[in-house]
Amino acid sequence: MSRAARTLAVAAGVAFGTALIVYYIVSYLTVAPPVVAATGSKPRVHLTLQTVPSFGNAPHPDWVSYLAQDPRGKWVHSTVLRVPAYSRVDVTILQYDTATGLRNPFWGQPRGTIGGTINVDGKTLNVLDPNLASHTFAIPDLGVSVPLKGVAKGAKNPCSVAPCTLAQTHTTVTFSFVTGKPGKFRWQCFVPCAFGFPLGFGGPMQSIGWMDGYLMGQ
Amino acid sequence: MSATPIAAQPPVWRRLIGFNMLTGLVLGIGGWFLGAWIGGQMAVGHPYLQGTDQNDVGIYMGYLFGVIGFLVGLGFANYPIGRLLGRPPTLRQHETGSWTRYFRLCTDHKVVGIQYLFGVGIFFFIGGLNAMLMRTELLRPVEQAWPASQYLTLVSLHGTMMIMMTSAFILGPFGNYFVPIMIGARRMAFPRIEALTFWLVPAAGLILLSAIAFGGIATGWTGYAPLADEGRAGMDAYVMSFILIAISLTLVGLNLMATILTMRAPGMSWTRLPIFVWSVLATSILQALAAPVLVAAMAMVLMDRAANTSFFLASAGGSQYLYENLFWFFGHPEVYILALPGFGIVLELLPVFARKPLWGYRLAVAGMLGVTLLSFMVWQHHLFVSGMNAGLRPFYMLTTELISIPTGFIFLIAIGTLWRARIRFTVPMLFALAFFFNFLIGGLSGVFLSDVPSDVTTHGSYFVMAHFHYTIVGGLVFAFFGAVYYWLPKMLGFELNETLGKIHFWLFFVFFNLTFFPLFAAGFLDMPRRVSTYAPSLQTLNIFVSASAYVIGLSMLIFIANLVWSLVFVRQPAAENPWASRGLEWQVPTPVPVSNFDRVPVITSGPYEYGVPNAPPVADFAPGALPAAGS
Amino acid sequence: MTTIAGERIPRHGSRIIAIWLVLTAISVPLIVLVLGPHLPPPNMTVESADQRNANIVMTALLVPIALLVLVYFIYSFVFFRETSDAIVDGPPIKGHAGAQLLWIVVTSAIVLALAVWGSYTLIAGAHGAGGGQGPDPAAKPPGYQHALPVQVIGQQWDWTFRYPTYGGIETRDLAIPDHTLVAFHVTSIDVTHSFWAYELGVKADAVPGVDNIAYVNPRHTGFFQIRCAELCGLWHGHMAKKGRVLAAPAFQAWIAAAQKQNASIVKYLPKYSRVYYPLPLRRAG
Amino acid sequence: MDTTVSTATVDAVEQPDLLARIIRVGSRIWAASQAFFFLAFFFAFLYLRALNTNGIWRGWPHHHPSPSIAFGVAILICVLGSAGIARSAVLVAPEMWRATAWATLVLALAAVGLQCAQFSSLGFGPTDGAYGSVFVGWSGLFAVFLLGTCYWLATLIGDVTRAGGVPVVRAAAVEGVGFVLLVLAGVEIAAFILLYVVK
Repeated sequence: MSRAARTLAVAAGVAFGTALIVYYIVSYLTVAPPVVAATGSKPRVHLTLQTVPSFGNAPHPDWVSYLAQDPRGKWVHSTVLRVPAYSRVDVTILQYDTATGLRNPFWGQPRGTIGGTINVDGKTLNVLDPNLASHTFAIPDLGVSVPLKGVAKGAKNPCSVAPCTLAQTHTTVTFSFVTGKPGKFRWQCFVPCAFGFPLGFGGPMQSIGWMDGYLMGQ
Repeated sequence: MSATPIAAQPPVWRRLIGFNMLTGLVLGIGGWFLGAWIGGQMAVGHPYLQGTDQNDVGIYMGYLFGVIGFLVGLGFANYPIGRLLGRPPTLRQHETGSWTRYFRLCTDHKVVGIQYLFGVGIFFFIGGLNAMLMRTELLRPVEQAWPASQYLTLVSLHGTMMIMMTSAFILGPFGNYFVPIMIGARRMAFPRIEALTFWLVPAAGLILLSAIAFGGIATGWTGYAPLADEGRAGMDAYVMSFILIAISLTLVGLNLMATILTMRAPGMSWTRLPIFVWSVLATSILQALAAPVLVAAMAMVLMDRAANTSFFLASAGGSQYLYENLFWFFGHPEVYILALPGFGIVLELLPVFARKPLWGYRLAVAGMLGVTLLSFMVWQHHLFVSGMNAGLRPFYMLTTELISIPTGFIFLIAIGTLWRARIRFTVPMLFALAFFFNFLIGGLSGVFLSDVPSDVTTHGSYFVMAHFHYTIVGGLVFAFFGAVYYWLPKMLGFELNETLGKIHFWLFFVFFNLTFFPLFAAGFLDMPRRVSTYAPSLQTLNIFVSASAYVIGLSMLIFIANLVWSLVFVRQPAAENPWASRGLEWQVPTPVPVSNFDRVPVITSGPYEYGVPNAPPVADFAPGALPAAGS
Repeated sequence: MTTIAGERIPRHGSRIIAIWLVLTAISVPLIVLVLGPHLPPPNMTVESADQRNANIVMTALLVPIALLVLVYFIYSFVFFRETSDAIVDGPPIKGHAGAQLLWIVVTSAIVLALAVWGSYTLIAGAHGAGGGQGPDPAAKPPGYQHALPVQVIGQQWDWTFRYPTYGGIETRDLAIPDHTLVAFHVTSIDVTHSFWAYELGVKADAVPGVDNIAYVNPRHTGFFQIRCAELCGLWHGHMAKKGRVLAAPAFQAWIAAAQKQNASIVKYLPKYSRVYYPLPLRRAG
Repeated sequence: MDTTVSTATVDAVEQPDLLARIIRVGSRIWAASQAFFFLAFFFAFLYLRALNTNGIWRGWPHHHPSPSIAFGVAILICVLGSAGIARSAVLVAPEMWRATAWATLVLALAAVGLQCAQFSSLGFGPTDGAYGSVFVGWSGLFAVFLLGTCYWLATLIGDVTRAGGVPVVRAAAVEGVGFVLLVLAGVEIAAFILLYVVK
């Protein structure tokens, strides 16, 4: 092999290795949970979500997570939600986790919902004891913040593998809010519910598809 | 060097077996699994670790064993074990032989220099690509291309990788390659440590890249602590790779400092030392003293994450300020670890292409040493609005502004050297001159940041980001390319295409300024750093910046094309001294012999005596007779 | 070519100085009069006006320095370039003690003046200039004892605000009264954030376990932009909202509405404190 | 595998003085780097103690971690003894180097062993406030550095036993390792005062 050919071979090897790394980075970047559309159509749609204490499946079986129900009734592991703009969104959240308590009790007050209230297992509330909160559903840019009541500790038939069924112990939280102009809004949970992370706020709490997501108003 | 005739070549697959990079990678991966398993056993009984996919102990053990495996596979264990078994000390290993020495432990400082050149070059390329991907996201004011978490990982990877790689950017390739030749030494003081410093860099780079597989890094390159504590397992990769890089930096400093202090050839007095060597010496001091503090800071993060300590968790008795102090106690000298070699390079190039002696040599040295000293006293200017020691802010304002005095010397030296010079605008000279333009803007924008009332607005904004890109990219990276075009003919033995070089320069220079100057405005107009969403009114500006950034990327591709074209296809052998430089490194043959000089030369004259009547040659290469008069 | 500075050599120095003087004479008034009013931050408060003044002064000072260097470099590129292909050495000038001394004296004077002026404006002139000064501010504006305290709580990922003098109510929105000295007590309950109110000229890191105080004196009503200036995790870029400076009566009305809104939650809020350490203190689990 | 080039030994033999100087200078720089490393822990101790965030510098209420001072004194004595012997080796005849090196190594290893023993019966852990964190971090990493120096000592023992290499170089190594251990002993004194006495 001549020196030039050898240099070329090494250069090609380097290029191949670099291309592999580039592919590795780009393939990581483009991973995003699927978009789940709300049921119904403008001006009034319905979203159904559930929170599970532990996902139970790969890749993170012990992570807490949100799931969304697509219009065909199938539970999807996603937090990217699509709703129409300038519409009323009725949300039902099936909450399977036990109470962790809020870091900032302020979020115990529902805000940004129609009437400023939420309905927990049939009861209308305008505040939830922060210590009973298990998660929150908050879209700060729309002013929406809703605490989700946790199930009692030691309840029978707890859920540990997503998706959870209606037969398992849960609380049902319903509320409505109004979307404004089109846009991509983040939403998140304010409860430090990530097990094993300092301050309870790592891992699932900082991962889109788990306890954070986008609400796409279109 | 060795005249041993090579026996019949064994088949290729047999030649792959042995202590080389391939073995290192295999043992490294094996070590990873072994360490992760051991870590899994260690986590038993700790519910927050055991059985979770976030067993930090396992990950750290995996990295530790992986690195050990990698180094053992490269052959770094042979010598220490041999020493324990009583083998005599040797200084050199694998210095001859085929091109495969570039892929194994080699104690020849010239091989290490070239390893560094291509090693950091690859990571520079990846880091730059991350920047392109970031700019793609910033085309829109809300997350569009990549989700926020991936964008943050991108930011952190770009920042961390660039800081790590640029720390080794000049001392690695050019410091290792040229410092011994420039001071008339036949080798480095610690050749095996030198090889180690290089091989830690790819290990650190690969570990850093593995962060992606563990959920990414969400902290940026500074890794501020409570956030680093709660980060996903990708943070472990950040911590581990920074520890390795900091160890590498410390050892580079140790090695180069010892070399310069002890191995100067006879006659190489302190006033004849090339200015680049002075800058390397100053940088080595910073590296040997500042980088250990980073190791300590990272060790604390490591313990916070794996051993559940609370160095940085305020609620458990620690303080986030501790991290900021330790990090910036390293971090600000680090800024000058990046800047000083750049000063050295441009001041080394100016006399050659201005054909004049370096004007005010002693002032240049004083400037570099002044920067070295002051850089340990300014770190809290990164923390002007942190609420820490607010009463000390005038002091740090003063020291920060004082540092512009020695930095200003560098400009004065350039002004003096260019005075009535005979400037030749070769490609290296263009890069060196562009350095001054960029560093001028970078330095003056730093004055805004040093003034507290002004810093309140600009702190943490794109203004800061533009400022340090002007100093690091505009300064260091331009100096790096100047050095590449200047020294590559000596290092690789081939000429680079000048036309492509000029195209590379002009595209890079123009679009570098078009990219980063508008970002000062973005910072002034309230755009914080590290955001994937910004005010819609700034979209036009950001699109413009992104478009310019892509052209910078293109200019880098032109450089790579130039490299491949010149090295593979044209292969025009370079002259031994194409720039007619008086530098000692240009007086040795190309390719440089393994031992650089047949005998240690006797230095008879300074390296910048251009135009000096009857200036003696720079060195006597066959000493035996007495050195020439006037030494 | 070994000549000492000959007589036939043009007076480069005078030419460079002349060009520089002309450019400076043009640029400095332009900076002060034309660019200056557009330099950030918008002067909604006394502090942000101080910052803008600092920016104007520094720009007007630094641009001439930049011009001097640039004029010299461009001049040298034109007049000191080698036109032939031959490599010819220039005059072997190795230094000039007077020029070096002059440079050192001038740069030191500029730098020291800047530092003194900066310290003066920071401490005495601008009273901290809107920056976070920690729990025990070194530079207090007159009448700081009567400043309206507003606590800013950074959390992942939103800002909330508490008004201890109004029953410790907590709000998502920030409003402050006009022409009143306001003391922002910035703190965090998880990781480090940085409270940046752009038009107010306020920036103070929100550090867990630290009460970081920044004073501000609003001069006219309007909206201001709040952002987070320290990377704090996933939604760092989304910690942005609008705040308002209200006239005193409007502010009282706003507070009353906020108190009403807070009625149901206020009993659950922790007692107002300079810092908070909510659970979990370390790892959750 | 080991294709050592003949010029290497030529360098070592031709320039033993140079080699000795390199070792001497290198040991100084390495000692300085180590000192700066532990400076971070020194600073962390004083800083966190002064801040006393959330009032739990000394651990959680009703549980004040208190390391066994007997272990502390024993470790201190071992480190000081090993540094003292290593340093005084330059004063004794080269024939004694083997004994001094062995004594140094044994004492240094004893210090590491005592540190491990202390960790296994500490009574508190890294989770006990900032003091617990600093204690575990500082003592643990000190043991790691000490262990690293032990490797150098072991090679030195090999050299002096076999009388390999060049005498000047060996003398420089004896001197250099003594200096490094002396700096580590300084660190240990600071650690003892802060971690055991001041707390």
